[in-house]
Amino acid sequence: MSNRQPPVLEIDNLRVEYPLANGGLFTAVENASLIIQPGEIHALVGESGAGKTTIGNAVMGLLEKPGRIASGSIHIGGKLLDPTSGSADGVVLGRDVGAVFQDPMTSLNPLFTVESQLTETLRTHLKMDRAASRVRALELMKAVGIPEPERRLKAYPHQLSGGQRQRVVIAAALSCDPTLVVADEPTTALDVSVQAQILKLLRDLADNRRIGILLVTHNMGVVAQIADRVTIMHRGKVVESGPTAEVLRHPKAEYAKALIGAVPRIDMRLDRFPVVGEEAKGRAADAREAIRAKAFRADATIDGSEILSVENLCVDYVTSGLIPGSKGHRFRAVDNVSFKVRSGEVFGLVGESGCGKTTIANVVAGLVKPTSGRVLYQGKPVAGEGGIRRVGPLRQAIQMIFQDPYSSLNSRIRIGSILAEPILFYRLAPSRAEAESDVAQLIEAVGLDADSAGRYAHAFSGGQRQRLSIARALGARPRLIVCDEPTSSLDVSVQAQILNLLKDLRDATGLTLLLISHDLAVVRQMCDRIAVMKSGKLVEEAAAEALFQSPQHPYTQELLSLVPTLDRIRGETEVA
Amino acid sequence: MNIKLAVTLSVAAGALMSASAEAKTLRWSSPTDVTTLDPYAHTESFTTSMLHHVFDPLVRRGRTLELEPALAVSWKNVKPDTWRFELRRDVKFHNGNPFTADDVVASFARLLDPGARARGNIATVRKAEKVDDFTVDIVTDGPYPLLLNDLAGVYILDKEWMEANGALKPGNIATGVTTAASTTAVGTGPFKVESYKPDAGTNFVVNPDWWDKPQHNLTRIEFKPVKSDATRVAALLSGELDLIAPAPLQDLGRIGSASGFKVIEEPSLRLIMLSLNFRPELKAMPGQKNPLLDPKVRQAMWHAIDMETIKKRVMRDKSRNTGTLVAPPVPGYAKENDAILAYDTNRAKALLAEAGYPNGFKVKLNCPNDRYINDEQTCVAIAAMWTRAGIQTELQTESRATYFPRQDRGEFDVSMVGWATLPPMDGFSVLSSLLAAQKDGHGGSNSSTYTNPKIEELTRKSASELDETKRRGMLVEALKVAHDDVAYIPLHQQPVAWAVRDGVDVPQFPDEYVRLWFATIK
Amino acid sequence: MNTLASPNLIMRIGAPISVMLAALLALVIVGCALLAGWLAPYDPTDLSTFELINAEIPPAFTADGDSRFLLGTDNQGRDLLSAMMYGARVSIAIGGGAVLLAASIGVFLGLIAGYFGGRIDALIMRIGDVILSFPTILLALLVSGIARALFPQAGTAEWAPLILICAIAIHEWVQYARTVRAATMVETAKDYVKAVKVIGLPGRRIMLRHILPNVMGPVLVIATINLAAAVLTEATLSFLGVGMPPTYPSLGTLIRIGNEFVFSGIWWIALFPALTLVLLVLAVNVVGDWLRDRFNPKLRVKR
Amino acid sequence: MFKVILSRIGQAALVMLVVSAVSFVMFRYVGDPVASMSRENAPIEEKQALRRSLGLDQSFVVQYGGFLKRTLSGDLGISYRNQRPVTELIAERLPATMELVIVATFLSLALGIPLGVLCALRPSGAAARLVQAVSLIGISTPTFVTGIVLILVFAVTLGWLPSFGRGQVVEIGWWSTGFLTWSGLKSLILPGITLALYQLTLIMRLVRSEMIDVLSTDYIRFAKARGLPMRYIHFRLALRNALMPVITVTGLQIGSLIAFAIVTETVFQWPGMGLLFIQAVSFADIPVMAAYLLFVGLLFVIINTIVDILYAVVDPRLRARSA
Repeated sequence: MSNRQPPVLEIDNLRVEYPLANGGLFTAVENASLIIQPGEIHALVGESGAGKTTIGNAVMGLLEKPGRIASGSIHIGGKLLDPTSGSADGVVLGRDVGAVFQDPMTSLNPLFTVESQLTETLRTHLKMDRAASRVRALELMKAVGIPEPERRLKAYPHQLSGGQRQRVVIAAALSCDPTLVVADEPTTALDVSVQAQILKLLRDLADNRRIGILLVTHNMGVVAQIADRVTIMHRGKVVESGPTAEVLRHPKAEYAKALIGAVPRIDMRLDRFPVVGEEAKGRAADAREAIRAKAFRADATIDGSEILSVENLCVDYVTSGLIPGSKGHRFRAVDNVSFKVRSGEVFGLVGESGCGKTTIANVVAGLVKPTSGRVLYQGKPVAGEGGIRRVGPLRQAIQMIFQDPYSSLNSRIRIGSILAEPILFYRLAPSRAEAESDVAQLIEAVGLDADSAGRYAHAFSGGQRQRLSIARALGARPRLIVCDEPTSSLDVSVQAQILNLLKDLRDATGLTLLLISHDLAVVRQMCDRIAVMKSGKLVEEAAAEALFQSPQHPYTQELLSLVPTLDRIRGETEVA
Repeated sequence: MNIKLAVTLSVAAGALMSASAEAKTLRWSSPTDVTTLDPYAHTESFTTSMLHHVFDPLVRRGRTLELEPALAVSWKNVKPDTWRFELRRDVKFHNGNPFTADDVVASFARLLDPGARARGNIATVRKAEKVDDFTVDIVTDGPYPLLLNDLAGVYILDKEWMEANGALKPGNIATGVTTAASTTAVGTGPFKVESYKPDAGTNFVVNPDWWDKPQHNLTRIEFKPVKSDATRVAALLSGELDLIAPAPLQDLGRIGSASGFKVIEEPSLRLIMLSLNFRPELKAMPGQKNPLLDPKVRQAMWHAIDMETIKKRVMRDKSRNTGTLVAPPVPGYAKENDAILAYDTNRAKALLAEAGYPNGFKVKLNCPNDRYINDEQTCVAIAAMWTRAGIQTELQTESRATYFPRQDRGEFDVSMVGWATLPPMDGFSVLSSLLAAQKDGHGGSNSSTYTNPKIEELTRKSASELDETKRRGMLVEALKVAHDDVAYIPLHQQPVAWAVRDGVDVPQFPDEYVRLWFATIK
Repeated sequence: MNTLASPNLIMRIGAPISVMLAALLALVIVGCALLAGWLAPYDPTDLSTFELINAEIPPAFTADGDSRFLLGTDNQGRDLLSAMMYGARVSIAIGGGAVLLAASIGVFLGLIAGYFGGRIDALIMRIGDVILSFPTILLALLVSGIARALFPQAGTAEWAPLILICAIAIHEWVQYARTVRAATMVETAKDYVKAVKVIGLPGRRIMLRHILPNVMGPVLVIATINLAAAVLTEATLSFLGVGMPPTYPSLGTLIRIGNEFVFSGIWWIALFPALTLVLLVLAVNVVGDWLRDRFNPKLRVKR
Repeated sequence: MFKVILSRIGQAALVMLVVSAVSFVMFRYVGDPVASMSRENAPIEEKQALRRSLGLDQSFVVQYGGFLKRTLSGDLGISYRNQRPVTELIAERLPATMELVIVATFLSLALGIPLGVLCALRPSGAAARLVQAVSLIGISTPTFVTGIVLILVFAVTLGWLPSFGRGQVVEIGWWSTGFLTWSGLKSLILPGITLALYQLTLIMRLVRSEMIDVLSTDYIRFAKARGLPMRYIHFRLALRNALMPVITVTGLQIGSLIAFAIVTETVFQWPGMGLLFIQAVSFADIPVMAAYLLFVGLLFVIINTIVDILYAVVDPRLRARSA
């Protein structure tokens, strides 16, 4: 690091406020300070609402109205940012400061070619002519590693993959040789393998071009992999800041400790996640016991016998054309997949997006009809070609919880009614009053107060909603719950709580879980056996420990090697 | 009469001025348009009046609507059913062809073709025969007193032109034949058609070779139909038009008070009346005896209508209230028949009570809303008056397109009828179409099924009576029966109300024809 | 995830004063219309109550006015104020009826199309396309023309509003169906619907209990805007001669009649009803606009 | 692209079939031309003969069959009123209506888009609020009232513009245009504004809401983050995205304009198809009415097809799919 150069970014005691309609003030960021030197990647981490994105926006002068910088200062390359205009003298957004946003799918204008979106920046800031800017755009495309750059330049965003789009976004951010790049969750929307490539690209840019990068993220693994320094934020305040290895290995602040502790580990299996302020156990445990007593009938067994059998499952999707009348494309989402789930176990299904794992979950839950093959539950077919009607206990036995806690509860219906629905529908309670007491029990069993029944979904946080979603699934007294990415929309600390809850419930009631996830660490913490999927096919199936310790299939090996984890911290074990 | 004198004087003045050759263009507008240039392909009086500028008939109506020689110079009855016409010499069509007996024969042959829409206008004519180049015989089905009246509406076309353009036969919707005559008019009349664009305008230029001495000073006529009343008035007031005919009654005050414009008016031949249903039941009271069958009830309904107020408010004092079924200029009119049953609600109520309806009864009144002047307003007023007299009236108004077919089918209890006795302009048409029962070709518009043996007899006798005095006596007698029996309730004569800019002199006629060959402009 | 959501959402509570005023205005007009039977000084639909002799009296506040008739009389001697109150009632009933009918049909078909998809969806949407091939006014003209020819009573005071409602609704339902279909497809893909599907609830119950309440937002917004459009369509139909009978005038019929007097100095017959209509439509639109901006999820900051 | 057109033709056939059926129901019910076609004192026999000669006494099926057969062979019949081929009448009126609709569309786009952008960029500015309020008056006034008020002001009181008609037109082949003469252009102004007013408001409001949506997207934020000039972002980037739905709506609205032209043409005595239709209605001129409906249906289908193709041209995502 050169000492003659001023830091590319210096934030000092920044305070960002949002005036509210009721006359009050919302402080999004308080007393935040950080410094980024050239060639340094500085990670800003925290859970949602921590204020990390607000800092990023403040640096770029893109604070959403009516937010304002109330006090403190931002220096970019030594120049002071004017808090009212959001710009600094001699510092031009787009030329000196580049930006990379989270979702490459929406960051590029769908109506313009890649070339036009790259060259417009060059022509604006560097006053290049058409030919020169085209040459430069081509260089940039090569620099960010896009294959066939000439052809891709003429392409429209929709013709590129997600990773390629994010590379284009980065190319646009780099186009005028900025000294600072603000990257806001640049890999969150990407698959692990693409994420690894993008992270490597960012690291190279910092190392080779001496660009300072402000990396806003929630993913500790990403931080560990590429950041030089890290700042942890919580509710608008900086709780800890320092070199990455030091902060991650030896966090000092309570919150930092809890946050790092909650990150699921891929290197070893823990019994439970360490959680900040563990919930009161008494009532919940009682409720779970009561549920177990009701749910388990005489025929129920937890003997490790086969409960679910997926046989030669194939699912095709026909995408209909946007224009009425045009023929759509046929796409095989699940290709001849077979596996068995044993009673009482947690079976994990992992893979990258689009690998078909969610489709399988939907088939098992009865939401999607298979094209061929079948699914047996305790030897009885529950899904097959042409659709099989599930009746009574068969339908009741398999329930599902979903990824997005915000859409999985109907916002127009009271929680009590939502939870009572399966109970009343399956006639599990003789009277409405009884159903209500069952609902209260369910709510307590997932660790919430029984009076939640009278409220609507919007009164609850994401984690609480996911608990309610679990309670609804439990209400049907199922034997098998399909969990489709149950925690991927949640912050790590909440994720830890929910995963703990699922574990506890499983232990208490002997449920079987089919867990769908893209997160290998989560799967490792939760599952007894795991199947790995790629492009609709099942590539490997093994007991959890065996899979993680000695993966057999090259794809599994690759996946495991790419996951950014806390145990591989930059500077300690260099990832080439 | 004073108005007429003034008009005649100014016409004479205009004739003098027409010697000067400066361009005089009259721009005028009416809500209806010229539907076709083929005089045999329509039965509309407006189009007939427009085409009269281009074509001449054998016999035409003059300045006071008297029948006078046109393309025929004289005529006589050679037999009871045969009329001989001496034709005018040295007349030329617009294309330069001379006018001869061949043109007359070809024209009649064309009009007598079953496909000719206007064939009914000369329903009694059997054929036209050439005697020599300038003499033609017209043969009718038996003695027919109204032949000259009918001939006034038969325009003569050029045979050579028809042959050259394949228009010897008229267009026929049924067979899908159309002819060039629909869009081209070659006549002998005072004006030539310069351009014809339906809904946009029809332009005429003066025919310098007209056989008659022009009484107008126009060199050009631009006719632009404007359907919307308000727009038409606006166009006059903004100086885009010289004449609007008709002018909406409610705007006459405004136009009259605007400087540079004046309103001209005259009662029309068109007489508005109410047709009463004589069937056993009314639509409004199914299953009960039709109260309208009782003459006392019919009188009561007449007494209950305050025509004076309608005249004052709805017709802006421009109409003439009437007690008989024909207008004064029409043969068959008699002053003694023109007695209105005075507005008297008490008398009406008493008559209803006498007839056994002390609490009134229910009736449906149907009216068109786009056919007669302020038709809908008149009907709303009548409905309100009847309701106050105890006759609960349910009013329905609709467009002419659906109204008249329904009226023809006899679907109405009480409905509005307008009658102008055109084209023959004779009281016989009232007898034959409105009063006689529907048989032997009579009663064409008598859908109310009114019948009276005396009228049946008089209708048939007058149809072939060649003695004009006797014939008129019969018409008057029949109309008296109709009046006393209240066969219809006559309401008023519509006004012909036009508006012109100052300097435009246009004579008006009760048949509502616009005859611009009598017009002068400054 | 955007951390700015909460302050912005809080900002959006409460309606601006203009919207409040518009809502109040709409309420006053609708109130006067609904209570016309009690509020109006005369009953303009009772033929025995008005006399031609009173026709065209100017408003009471002008020099030639008559204190009996606050806003003057029309060309038949009807008290204009009363005629307007009753007319507004008819217009609102027709507009409201048309919106209600169109929304009911549209929501029903839209739910079915969006929930089931496939052939039934294609069928409903193609029918909608065909209907959209006819402009509103033309279709309404046809329907009322045909209805009048089929049922001679169609032009009467009892039947004309029903015919008009059908004539307007037959075109407008497509909009609702399209909106509801799109919203239903979005909702059907959401996890809460999947959750009840997993439970095994029948489709009818899922649609009515779970999806319907969640797609009603946009329907309400379209309805307010369409109410105004329907009132205008009725006025235009009246102008073209297939509106309400002259003995039971709507606001549109009054304007049409008054329109004939524009040049004659009898300005009040057209002006007051037109003003009422404009104010009503304006008020409803202002409220509708505000609702639309408020309920449009696109306009709200993402969660 | 070929597939799109093919499916469009299929859809068009369906639409036209429905339209023809509706048109035919009109044949039966909208009115009886015999009364309008007969002279005043025509006896019953004459009217019946006329009815027979028009085939109106035949059964529904026979009439519909004949109608379909004739229509399919391109023969739309002869106007009862004018006794001229209906195709000729429509062709004569088409230019007037199309020019009016073109002017109205042009006005509504030329004014609606900039005003919509203005309202979206400065939603709380005084100008935007004023435009919004005036626009609401625009959509809440019936067309016929607007028309007559404009005539009163600009033709009668000020005397600037003609109150009716097309003015001087120039014939180019079978097309007659008012664009080439001063009086023709002047005549287009008032009816054009009257017809455009509603659509102008609609487009303005649509552009506004689409623009607000687009301005909050990530790619616009990203464009801002690249430091592109605001003018460039608003007018080249965002506007293009915001105009996508405007294309559809404009297409649909052109159909409505043709329909609303009925009222405008009546008020301004504009010799177009709408006036022809209205007069046909009052005469019960069935062939003209039916042909008008078929024609409007056809026009609609053509416009929709053009819109689809245009969409594919403008939106690369669709282009890729249909290529």
